[in-house]
Amino acid sequence: MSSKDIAADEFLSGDAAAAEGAIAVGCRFFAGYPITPSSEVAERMARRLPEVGGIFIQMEDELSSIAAILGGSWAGKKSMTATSGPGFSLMMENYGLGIMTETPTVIVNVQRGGPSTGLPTLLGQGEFMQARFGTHGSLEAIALSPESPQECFDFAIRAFNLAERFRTPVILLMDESVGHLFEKVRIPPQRNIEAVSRKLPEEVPYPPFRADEDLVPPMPPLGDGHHIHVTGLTHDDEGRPEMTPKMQEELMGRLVNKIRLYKDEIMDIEEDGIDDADIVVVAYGITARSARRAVTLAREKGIKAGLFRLKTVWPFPTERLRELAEQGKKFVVAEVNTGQALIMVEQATRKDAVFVGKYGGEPHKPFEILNGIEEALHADN
Amino acid sequence: MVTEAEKQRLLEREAATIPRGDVYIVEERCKGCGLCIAFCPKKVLVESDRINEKGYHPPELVEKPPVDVCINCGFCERICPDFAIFVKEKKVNNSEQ
Amino acid sequence: MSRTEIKIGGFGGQGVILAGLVLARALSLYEGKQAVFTQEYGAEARGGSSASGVVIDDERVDYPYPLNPDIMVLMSQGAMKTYLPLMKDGGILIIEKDLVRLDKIPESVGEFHSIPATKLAEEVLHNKIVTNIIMVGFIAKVTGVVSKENIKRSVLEMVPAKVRELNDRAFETGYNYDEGAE
Amino acid sequence: MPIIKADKYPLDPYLRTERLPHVWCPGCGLGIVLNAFLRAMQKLGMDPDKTVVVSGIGCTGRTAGYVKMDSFHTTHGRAIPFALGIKAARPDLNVVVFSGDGDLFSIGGNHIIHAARRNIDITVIAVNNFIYGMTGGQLAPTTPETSITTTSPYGNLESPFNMAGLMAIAGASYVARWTTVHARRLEKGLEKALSKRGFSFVEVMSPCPTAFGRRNKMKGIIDSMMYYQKYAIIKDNPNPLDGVIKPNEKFVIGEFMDAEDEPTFDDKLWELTKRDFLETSQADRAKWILEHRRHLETLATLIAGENIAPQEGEMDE
Repeated sequence: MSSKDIAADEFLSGDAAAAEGAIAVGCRFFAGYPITPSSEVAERMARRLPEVGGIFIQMEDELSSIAAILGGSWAGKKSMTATSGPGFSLMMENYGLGIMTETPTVIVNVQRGGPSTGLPTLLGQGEFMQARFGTHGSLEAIALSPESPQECFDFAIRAFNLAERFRTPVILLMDESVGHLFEKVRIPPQRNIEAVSRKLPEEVPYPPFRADEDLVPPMPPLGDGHHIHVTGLTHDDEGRPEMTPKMQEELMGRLVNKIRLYKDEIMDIEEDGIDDADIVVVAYGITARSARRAVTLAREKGIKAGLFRLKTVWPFPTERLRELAEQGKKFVVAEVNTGQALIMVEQATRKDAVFVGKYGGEPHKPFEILNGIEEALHADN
Repeated sequence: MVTEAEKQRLLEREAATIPRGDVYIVEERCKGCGLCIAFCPKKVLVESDRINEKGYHPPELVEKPPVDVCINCGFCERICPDFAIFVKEKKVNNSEQ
Repeated sequence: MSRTEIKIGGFGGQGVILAGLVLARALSLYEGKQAVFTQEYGAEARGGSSASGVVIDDERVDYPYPLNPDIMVLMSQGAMKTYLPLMKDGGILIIEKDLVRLDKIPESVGEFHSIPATKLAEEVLHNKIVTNIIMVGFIAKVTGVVSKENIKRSVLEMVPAKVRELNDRAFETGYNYDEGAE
Repeated sequence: MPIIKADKYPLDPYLRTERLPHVWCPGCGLGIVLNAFLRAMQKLGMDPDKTVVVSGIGCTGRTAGYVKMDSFHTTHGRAIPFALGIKAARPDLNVVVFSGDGDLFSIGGNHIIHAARRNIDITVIAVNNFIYGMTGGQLAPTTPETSITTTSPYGNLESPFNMAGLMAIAGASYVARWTTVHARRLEKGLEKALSKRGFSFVEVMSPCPTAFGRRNKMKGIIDSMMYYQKYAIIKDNPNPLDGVIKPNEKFVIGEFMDAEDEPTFDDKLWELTKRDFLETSQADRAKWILEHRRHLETLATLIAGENIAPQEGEMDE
């Protein structure tokens, strides 16, 4: 019996776990450029991919890294890159190409403090909005935010499955703390890993952008006589450039709706002690772990607080938060930036939230969020 | 050594097999750039008075004697940027010349 | 065991990261605990400040960083200044005897231990690189936070095969160090 | 004898004919380059089903849209890494990058030198028209000194890249430069580039009568094309350092590099996935890697100009 047939426990960093998750779900192509704090993803891939018959390439920069994985994906491989802040900014243009050309791929961003070079080795969560609105134009994004190495592993698998299911790039939005901390990761036997693969067309030639009823087109492989044309220009379902307002409406409508219509299938939220809570703490990534402690401390003090954790940060659970607001609950938002999820929470709940932000460098101490909870308790709204 | 008689025979054979071409055009693709006309080594093409649907003057063959004829060299089809003009070999013999 | 926090502080090159990692790994994989390992380091690859944290719990560890360490291991004067004030009252303090100068053991310290790990590495094992593993052996012995068998397994699995024997001896040197002997 | 009207062109099977006429201006050399490329493919019997064309952005970038093959019109400057991704993942496919000088050497400059250095087995057809055509005639990294463009209205102050020389030095296995006037040699050069294993690069100097010629004393389409006939000198095995192009001076065309076939970057990547290679000793792996890159030796002889004359000793029996 090979080791793949039985579950194995490994003590891994979040970065390494993300790489292992990708390999477990069938990622066989990685192109990346070293950048702290994501380099361990690339290092793990460099060692592991050849062992499983996969290709690792260290590219000359992040612009080429993402271009290469888009090419790798069209060439039929499940493909991934990993980067951090400045590199993520450099990838934004071709992230847009990936959206426009409906190319399944996974982009790992291990967030650090920014803007610019900022805090290369230290925590930030400043790309919450960039993950959603970072590239130009109209789109719906999918981004997952793990809080532990186990989730880095599990969410890497899910990120690929969503990418392949919806034919779109998916962002695994990690942060330095989660990327660098080590914890036990249970790696299930290979047969227990659910791996989704892109739909393939049944006819040859098949137009590369002719969608099924679910709005997702089957993806023709290269070299099989499909003679596909793929362009970043606005195009018809054959891939022919057609730069008209009408085609833009049609194409964007489908690209956006193929995500929006399946929002409930994509969204994954952890609600812990929300039902009876007066105060709801919204957090994601490492901050959720501080928030969980803060909620426990609040409960010990008799304050009914609960944790609303965004395991998927995009699409955003606007409806659910509005429902909770309508029940009269108050909100605290904790994140390592100057207020990004805050904007979404306040828009969803239509009321002010108590914001517990940090500019970056270190995660929240639990008492900092506890203070926020107490402040919310005494606020008027 | 090649004898004079042999030389003559060779020359005759060569004359008999000088390739001749027919010139074809996909007229609606022509943008009237004139490159085929300018670069034809035998100068068999001229701009026509006709205009195609895009408003360009496609080339036509020189008609007025004395003119050279298309030798099927294929340069026009290589220099044409528009996949419009091409030649095909026409087999001829001496008596037709 | 409820939440227990361990902090190991020193300077880059002393191997405090690996020391924390082998400890957390042993607890997590072989002792059935939930354990998180975290690290702090400066920008310099060598010589800057360096620290690792281990948080252990029976249930899922929420906040993963040590807040008030129950066990504090200090291997440099710099680390002493930074981390000693964070120690939990009644906790266990372990120092590198020759590198940490402590005028007076704070009253809040519940238990105090010291070991000249660097000197032992140089004089007994003739290799400074195993200072951290000597320290790991000593931590295991004096705190009892992890069984000897499990921590040794973790150490030997984490080091390259060719230095396994050296690390084994280093571990035993630390584990068997007799504080009272000097 | 009238000109015969046709509704099909011999290369039509390789073209998305429904998209013709193409967007390129009358007299633009791009169609000539595409024509030569398709002829070379035809001559070599290359299977269009197994050939992928990748383009960047710009006039040349539109090429991908006209070939009846799997084709990608990517983002500005990123055709090379996109193509590299395809080739690395599917080494069985022929991957051809068709793009312009600005796309490949300005915004994409970093990628092309690294692709050449790695010796990935792709063919790059770089059309050099001295200008940014699609955006209206701005300065390019190839614009000759003193030329007038919309962003160098007083004459270009910068020195252009010697693209062919740069590629030869960076590590390309095959480098040639031809012009659209040298259509037959261009076709042959492309045949050679396409059949070459490793990174092959063909620079094609091609007129842009609309955005360059007009402002630079080339009165019209024919003038723009005649420039290449007037100034090009064909050389055998030229020194890559002699690939510099100066305004209204003779310039060298020919094959600047033709290194021996050897395992390419994609070959090496796949070799690495083989268990026996992974399990061999590091020393053996190192030996294998080093054995398979002799580019520098070829380059040295080219630069020394000794490549044509037989080396001393070779004459002896």
